[in-house]
Amino acid sequence: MSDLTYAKIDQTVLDTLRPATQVYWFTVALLAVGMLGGLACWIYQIFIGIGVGGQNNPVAWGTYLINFVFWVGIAHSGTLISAILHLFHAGWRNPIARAAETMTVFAVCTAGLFPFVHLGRAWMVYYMLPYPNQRTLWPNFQSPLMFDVVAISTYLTVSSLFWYTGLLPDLATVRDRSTGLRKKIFTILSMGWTGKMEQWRHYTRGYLFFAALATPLVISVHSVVSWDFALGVVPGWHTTIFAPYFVAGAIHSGLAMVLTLMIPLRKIFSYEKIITLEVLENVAKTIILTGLIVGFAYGTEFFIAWYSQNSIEIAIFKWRALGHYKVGFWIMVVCNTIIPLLLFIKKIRRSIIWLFVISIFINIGMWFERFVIIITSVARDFIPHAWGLYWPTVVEMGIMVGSFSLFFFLFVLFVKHMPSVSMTENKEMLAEGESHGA
Amino acid sequence: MLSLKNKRLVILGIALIAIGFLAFIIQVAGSHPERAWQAYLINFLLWSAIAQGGLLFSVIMHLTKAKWCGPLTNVSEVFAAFFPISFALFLILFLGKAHVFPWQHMDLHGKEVWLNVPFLFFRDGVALLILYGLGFTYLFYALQLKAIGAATGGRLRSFLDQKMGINPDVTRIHQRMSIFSVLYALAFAGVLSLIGYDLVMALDPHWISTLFGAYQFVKAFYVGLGGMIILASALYLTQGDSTGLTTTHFHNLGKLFFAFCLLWADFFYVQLVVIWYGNIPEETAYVIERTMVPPWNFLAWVVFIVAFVLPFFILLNKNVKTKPKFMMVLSAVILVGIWLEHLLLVGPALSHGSRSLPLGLWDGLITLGFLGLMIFAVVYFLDEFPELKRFQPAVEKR
Amino acid sequence: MGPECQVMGLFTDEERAASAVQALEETPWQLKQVHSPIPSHKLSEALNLKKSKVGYFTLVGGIIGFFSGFALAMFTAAKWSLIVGGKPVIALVPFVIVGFEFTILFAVFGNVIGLLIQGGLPDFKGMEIYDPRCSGDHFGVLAACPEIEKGQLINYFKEKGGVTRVFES
Amino acid sequence: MKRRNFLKLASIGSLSFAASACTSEPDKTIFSLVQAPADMVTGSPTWYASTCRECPAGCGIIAKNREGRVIKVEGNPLHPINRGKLCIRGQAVVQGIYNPDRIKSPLLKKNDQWQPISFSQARSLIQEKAIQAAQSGSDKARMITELVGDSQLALFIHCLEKLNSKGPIAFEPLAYETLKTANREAFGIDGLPSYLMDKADCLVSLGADFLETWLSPVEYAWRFKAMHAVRTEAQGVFFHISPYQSLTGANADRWIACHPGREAAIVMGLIKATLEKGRGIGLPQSLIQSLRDASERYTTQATARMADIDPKDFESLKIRVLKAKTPLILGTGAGTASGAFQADLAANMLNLILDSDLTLFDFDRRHRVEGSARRSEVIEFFNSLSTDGVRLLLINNVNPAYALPPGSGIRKSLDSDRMFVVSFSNFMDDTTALADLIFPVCLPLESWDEYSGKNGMVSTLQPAMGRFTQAPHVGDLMLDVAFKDDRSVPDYKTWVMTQLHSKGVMREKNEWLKALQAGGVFPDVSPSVTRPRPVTGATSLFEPVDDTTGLFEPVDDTIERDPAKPVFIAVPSIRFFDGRGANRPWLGEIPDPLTKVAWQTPVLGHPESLKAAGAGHGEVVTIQTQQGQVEAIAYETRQVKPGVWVMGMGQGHIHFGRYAANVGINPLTLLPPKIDNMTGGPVFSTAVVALSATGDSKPLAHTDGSRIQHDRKIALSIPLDQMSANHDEKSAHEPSLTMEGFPFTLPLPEGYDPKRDFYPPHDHENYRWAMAVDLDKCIGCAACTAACYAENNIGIVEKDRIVEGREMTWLRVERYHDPENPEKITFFPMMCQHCDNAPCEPVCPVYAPHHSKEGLNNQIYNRCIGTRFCSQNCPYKVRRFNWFEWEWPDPMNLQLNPDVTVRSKGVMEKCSFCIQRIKVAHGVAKNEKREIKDGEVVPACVQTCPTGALTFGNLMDVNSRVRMLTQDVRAYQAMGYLNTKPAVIYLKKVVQKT
Repeated sequence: MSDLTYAKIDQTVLDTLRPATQVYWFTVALLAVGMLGGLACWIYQIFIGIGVGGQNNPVAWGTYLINFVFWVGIAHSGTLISAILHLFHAGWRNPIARAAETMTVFAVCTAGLFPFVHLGRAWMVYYMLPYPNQRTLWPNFQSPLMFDVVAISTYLTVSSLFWYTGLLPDLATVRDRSTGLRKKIFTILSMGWTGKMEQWRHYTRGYLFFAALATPLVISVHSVVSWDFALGVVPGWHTTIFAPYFVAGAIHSGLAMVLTLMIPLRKIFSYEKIITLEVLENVAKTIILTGLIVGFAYGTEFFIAWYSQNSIEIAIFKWRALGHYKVGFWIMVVCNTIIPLLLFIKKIRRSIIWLFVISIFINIGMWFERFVIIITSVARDFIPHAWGLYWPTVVEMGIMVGSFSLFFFLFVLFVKHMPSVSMTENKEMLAEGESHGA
Repeated sequence: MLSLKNKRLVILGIALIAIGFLAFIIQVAGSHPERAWQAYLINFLLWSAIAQGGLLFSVIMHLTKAKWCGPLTNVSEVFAAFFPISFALFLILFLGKAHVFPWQHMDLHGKEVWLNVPFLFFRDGVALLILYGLGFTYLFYALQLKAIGAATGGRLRSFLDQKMGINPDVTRIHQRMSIFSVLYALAFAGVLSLIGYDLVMALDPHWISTLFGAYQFVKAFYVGLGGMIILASALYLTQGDSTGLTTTHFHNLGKLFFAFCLLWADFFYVQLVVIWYGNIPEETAYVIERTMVPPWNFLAWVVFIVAFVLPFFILLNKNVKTKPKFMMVLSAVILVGIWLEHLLLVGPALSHGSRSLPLGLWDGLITLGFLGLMIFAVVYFLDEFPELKRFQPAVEKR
Repeated sequence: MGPECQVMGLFTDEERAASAVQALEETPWQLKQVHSPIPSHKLSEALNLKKSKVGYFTLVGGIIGFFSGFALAMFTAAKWSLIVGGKPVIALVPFVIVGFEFTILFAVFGNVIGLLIQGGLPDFKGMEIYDPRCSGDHFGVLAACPEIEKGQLINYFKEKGGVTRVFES
Repeated sequence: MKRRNFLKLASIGSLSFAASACTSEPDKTIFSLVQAPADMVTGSPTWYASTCRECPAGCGIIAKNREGRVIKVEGNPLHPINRGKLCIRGQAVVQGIYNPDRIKSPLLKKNDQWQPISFSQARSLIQEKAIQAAQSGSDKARMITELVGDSQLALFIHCLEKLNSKGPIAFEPLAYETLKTANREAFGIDGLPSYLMDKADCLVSLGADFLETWLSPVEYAWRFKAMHAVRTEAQGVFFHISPYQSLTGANADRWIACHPGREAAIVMGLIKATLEKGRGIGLPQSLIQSLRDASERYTTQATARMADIDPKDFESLKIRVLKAKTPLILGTGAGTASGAFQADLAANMLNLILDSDLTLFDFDRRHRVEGSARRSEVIEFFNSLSTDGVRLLLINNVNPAYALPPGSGIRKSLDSDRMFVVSFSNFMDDTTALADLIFPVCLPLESWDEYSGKNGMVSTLQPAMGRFTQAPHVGDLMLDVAFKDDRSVPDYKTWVMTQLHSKGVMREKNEWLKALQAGGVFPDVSPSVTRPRPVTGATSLFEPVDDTTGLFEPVDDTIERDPAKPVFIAVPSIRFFDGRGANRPWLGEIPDPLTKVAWQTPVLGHPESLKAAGAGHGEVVTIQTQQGQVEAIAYETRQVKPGVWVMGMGQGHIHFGRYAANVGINPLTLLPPKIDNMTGGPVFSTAVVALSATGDSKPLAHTDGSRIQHDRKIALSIPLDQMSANHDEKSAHEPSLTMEGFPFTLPLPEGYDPKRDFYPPHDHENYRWAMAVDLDKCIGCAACTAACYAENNIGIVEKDRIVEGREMTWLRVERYHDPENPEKITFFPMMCQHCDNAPCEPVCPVYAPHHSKEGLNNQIYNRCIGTRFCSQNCPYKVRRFNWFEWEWPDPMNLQLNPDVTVRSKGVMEKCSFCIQRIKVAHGVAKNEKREIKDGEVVPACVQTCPTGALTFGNLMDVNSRVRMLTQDVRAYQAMGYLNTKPAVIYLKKVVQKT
């Protein structure tokens, strides 16, 4: 980023906020339709009964939980990039941190919907809130689902605050470069930020603590999600490795999604100068790492299942790999652990197309990982007489499409109306770059 | 002055080794050989972990192209000196197989395929060889870079000089380093998991925990960092700025140490909560024996406090991280804590149904022996590669 | 002394701004404010700013969170005291999770509150004497001087290599 | 039981309420009466003793009346036939009353349109037709009726006489002609004795499915287990010989799969063997001799060849029969090929040889079903309709158009304009659809009547509720039809009483009341005095057939086993009997005990047969016989002999309401109208002309995920020889924490071991409810499941939902085959285990499931938000989720148990150990200021189990029977190693080598 200047950075970013084209609005409309479609499916489900989905006995959890875990996973890399890498002073995070955080916030919102969609009596969901009440009916804080409630809501709150805090200086920048209504809005949003050194003094410190707190949080959140399964006794669920394994998996999928989002964004908004190839390459490298961890986890599960000589454990893992859902299993293995290995090759790592394609594969693979874990385990647990199979229905698919539409809808709206790349942090990096002379 | 020329140091080292060796011999010959082998196993695991984890630091720094570490990589690389000793110690463990593998006379319900002494020693031996081999290869290239234009050292060093010729191709060396750092990191995860399963988890053959392997290598890096802090402080306190170490380095190292303290605790809790909640006796019995039934429950609390609570609250504070003396002591305490943690894991399996803690003076003495070995290895290596004591910015790629 | 007037020197270069700030020490004029588009280390060194106190808010928040998390879980459990899965009614092992999440949540609240209070946000007043360029690529050094010395101050900034803007009071 | 009996009797048969019934005026409404009868206390049930009429067996029932409507029936504990137990069909009686398709008023057919008309119109219409018929000559008014009690039969005869016609003909599709004939030929008694199975020590059945439909299934179920359940001394042994393994066969110690119709060969083989052993003392030499000659050729090898069985099977059978002190050979069941008569005849002889006094036969208490007409007479009857120019045909609650093979020409004979056909049916069944007038009459639970399943006793019926419709009792109707004012009795009730009076059964009124209270008059069971001897002609029975007197046709020596020419067999169904139960949704919903298929009628074939047909399991095959063809789903099983295809009777009605019409397949449509000349009975098997796979496959609505238990410790069995006290069964596995060796742990504080329990033990308040399930007694009949449906308002989901895996049953009887020899089957009732450490509880975010003070695993429906986590985490998968809002089409909702919540969509439910009954017991005990006694709380499933396999009680009472059973060497817990500490204790099934 040699020939970059503050002005250039500002320009590039502010250009993205110029009035949108018809293509853009068409896309937005399309996504809105998809969203409403999902909503319609949900309403239908509420009136007819959850049975319109494919869940049954024994597989009482279906795509709703799969998508929940999937979206929470997507959310994670955002925080990883903005928080953990911030602590490690990894400069390459700055160009993509904003978009990643945005992704996090919206992904958590999307994920947060699914537990409701999943409920048999969604209208009774407030039973899960610890609100004081006359008959002292309280939720059960021993339940993994309550951990979810606490963790996810915390995560949503924290990541949004973190995100907004990061936006603050940029909001001011936009404010100072706009007129009319937008100026008014951004004036309020930027809370009168004027970049006084006095403000910066606290800001930098606070931001650091944000990062320091978000890091353990992000780990805990997906651990908690994993415990929705691991705390049970179901073979294939009840295993100690789940927490770290899910965290790694979450970041794996999240990073893939970052690439999936960044590569078009970079192209459309011509961010090439800011989001350089090195940045993407670094993301790719991180993907290799997470991919290896996930692979390690797969391997460990099988090894221990065999080592334990517990017939039930062995049976379930055999069935995963060779049984009714074996296709899903092999999609998961290939997409999540084999394909990412391609990134060891520098050529591929530095080819936009390859990166994009691979990122798509990983997204698919991670969706199927959740499918395999959630479905196969309960489909054949302890009592053979009660075994059964599951396949999603149209309604479930509709809701799933709706969730994707919702996510992209929000994201598309954001990138066009807010600075999708952090100007401040990139300027900062520029400054440091000069001082360090590298 | 950390050097073999430092007589006092040498004498101390030899003395320690001698004490440890004697203590071990006496106890093996005595009425409770299993106690001696228990101490031996624990020390083997702990000190090897320090060495393996120590080198991992340098590897990771290389992989992440981190700048902040500076001369800390030197410190980390020194620990590779313990690898040969570690391997030798592993081979010696074979002599104690009667005492360290309680499952030999149990009904293993089909586990015999995996749990049998010859296969176990074979696979673990090979695994260690691979790990150490990769470690040394990485080191071989890393040292080449550092050695360029540095003062001469011992025999090993001159051998290295010949190997690399007049002016080595730095780019190539960098590539090799990258390759072997990846390989070492992978091997580290794999091999330490394997060792964890075979030499710790399997001692109680009916218990399983899928995370146990990962738990082992995270712990290894935790103690590795502890060892590094001690050595770095020692160097800093003896040689001062010539090492190129600054308080910033100690601060960053301290932060990393803190992070892995948390991660280790996390991995511990992650296993506990799953097992506690699942309440399946096959899993719980192991944990109950170690955390709820005397005498072990006491030890469990000690470990928890010494290895987590204490460092957590102390390391929250920024300034202490920058104080080598203090950090040296803290790290030492934590290493003791982890030593006890190993005892907690293997103890109940090895000395089954013991009323009181199988812990006493002898264990301490034997441990001292291992400390001696580590000191000896480290000092020898520093003599061989004096540049590791002195800091000059590593040669960048051309 | 005549009426006050404030002059802002705007620098595109961080170094220059920093030196201007330092040199301002020797002058009779008092440094009012320094605006920067980035958290500039050089400037903060020049101003030798102290470490922020935000951390204490965060810490307090965290401590409150930790206890309230456990308290909530225990209180609700005790209120019903129903046995589930044979587990003890007050089960600390799982409650750790609740405690932890609350710790983080409240710590962040503390952090935000700290930020707002300490950083004096929102602060729409501050925008009256402020130059939009400061959110772009200019470092603004605001100094105050008596009306009469206005010219000198402007020159001072000019020498330092910045453009100036005058805010009449 | 004793105490429970008393409780029952206290309320049985108080008449003030019932008196209001069966007057011509129906009650405006039969619930929430403003002026309730004295014995109707809101909120507490009243019990009325009556008799079950779902099949000819005639079990005693007591009907539970709540706020004026019957909500459940249970067995009458005082009744000698069923002793308080009831089968799956009996439990479903109430669904007849409340069937949404029940016909409320008479319907007249006008040019193929049904027009509702008033009862009086209909009555006068019949009267008019009757008078015409009576005037137009003799026997112009005929009647075909279901099997009815003596009184009713007498009334029919009395009335038809008035219409100068002969008496009615009683039609039962399953009339046991071969047995009757064999008895006639052998003993000169054309009847069906009852068998004292419980006294036998070796039982051989030639296909008699006495646990399902044969004669009197409930009675024979308990008698069978009385001889077969493990006792301290040796256990009785049971051989089942038939081409397919019925539920009865599944309960046999050995199932001998013989070629259809070749059972006789095996019996002859046994005769030869027994005679060689010099048995048959007390029999005339001549007979012995003739038998010896006749059985000469039936050597082990020959027998095996003829019957196409393994000689080893025959050998072990022979050994056991010879060894037995009191062996008993039962006859054939309905579902066998021609040759049944030979088998039954030979069986009689064998029984004579084994015990010339036939002490295990009771000819004094013969089964009433013997009174039903032979099939030949039925066919004859229908043919005569046109020839005799019958003008009026009265059909009383029978369905020949469905139950007789199409070839019999019933439809044609009913469809004549000269004859006016009246059907006294409450449902539009296939026969009723052909009638000219449908005249609904009282159902048994609405009637005064008397029906005795056996002679030598009287079993009464009384209205257990007010009536739905103005429908009169058929008896009253007949009186109205036949008589004007010249009637001898005012109404049918009086007729019944006078009948009983004239029989000298009861003299004055209070005896009648006592009888009603007890459900009948049951003289003490005295040993049978009738000791039949072989008829004098018996000697010649076994002469060669060409000889005029000889009846026994020697079994062909050759046997052609051409897989291309398979045999098709239609077998009676434990769920639908002959088809009359098909419109009770519970019976359709509860899967068949063996196939675990609900709502559908698959055709069962051996893997080899399927291979030959080129069809796979679940694929559709076309079966063609001389009579016609059907398409059915092929079900692969080793429980039928290769080359034999088996299909259950009872489904595939054209009409019969929403639950039966066009559901499943009617196998009878494949059968020829053939009648066995000798016995006049039908043949329920026929040769298959062509059988081929259509290529497409339909989803089977089955409820079993796997047929075997994959070496998991779920349904366990123990060899008999390990039962001896000294043999320490536990030694097989030293106690460990694994699935194999996990020790038995009571769900009580003493069940906690600090070495393996993380959690502290918790106490219970006086009671810790638990259930013991004796797998050795369980015959898999699913009566418990039906009782559970009735008691707990469990939703009916129907076929498609079951295919999706959404059946709602709280109590399923799991069926596990032994992977090595699949004909070895263990039935395993699985309901909520009410664990002490229930994995389902902690995962619920809102405490909907939690552990009660009395150890129950409570499910709070209105707190449940439907996360379904509990179900996911339940190792036993016994929780059921309400995927939709289930429907009880009016008036089915009147059957709902007011003590049990009806669950809405989106909530989880499961077995509650019938907590509502526990609450009642608590109330009673509290009023009487005492603790609940052992056996006072009886969940619905426990109450009805015909073999008493289930025991419920309080574990904290060390003297309770359930606590005692935990001491049994066979006691274990399913998946105990998960440390769930289940409160359902299973007792291993005992298997003996044969």
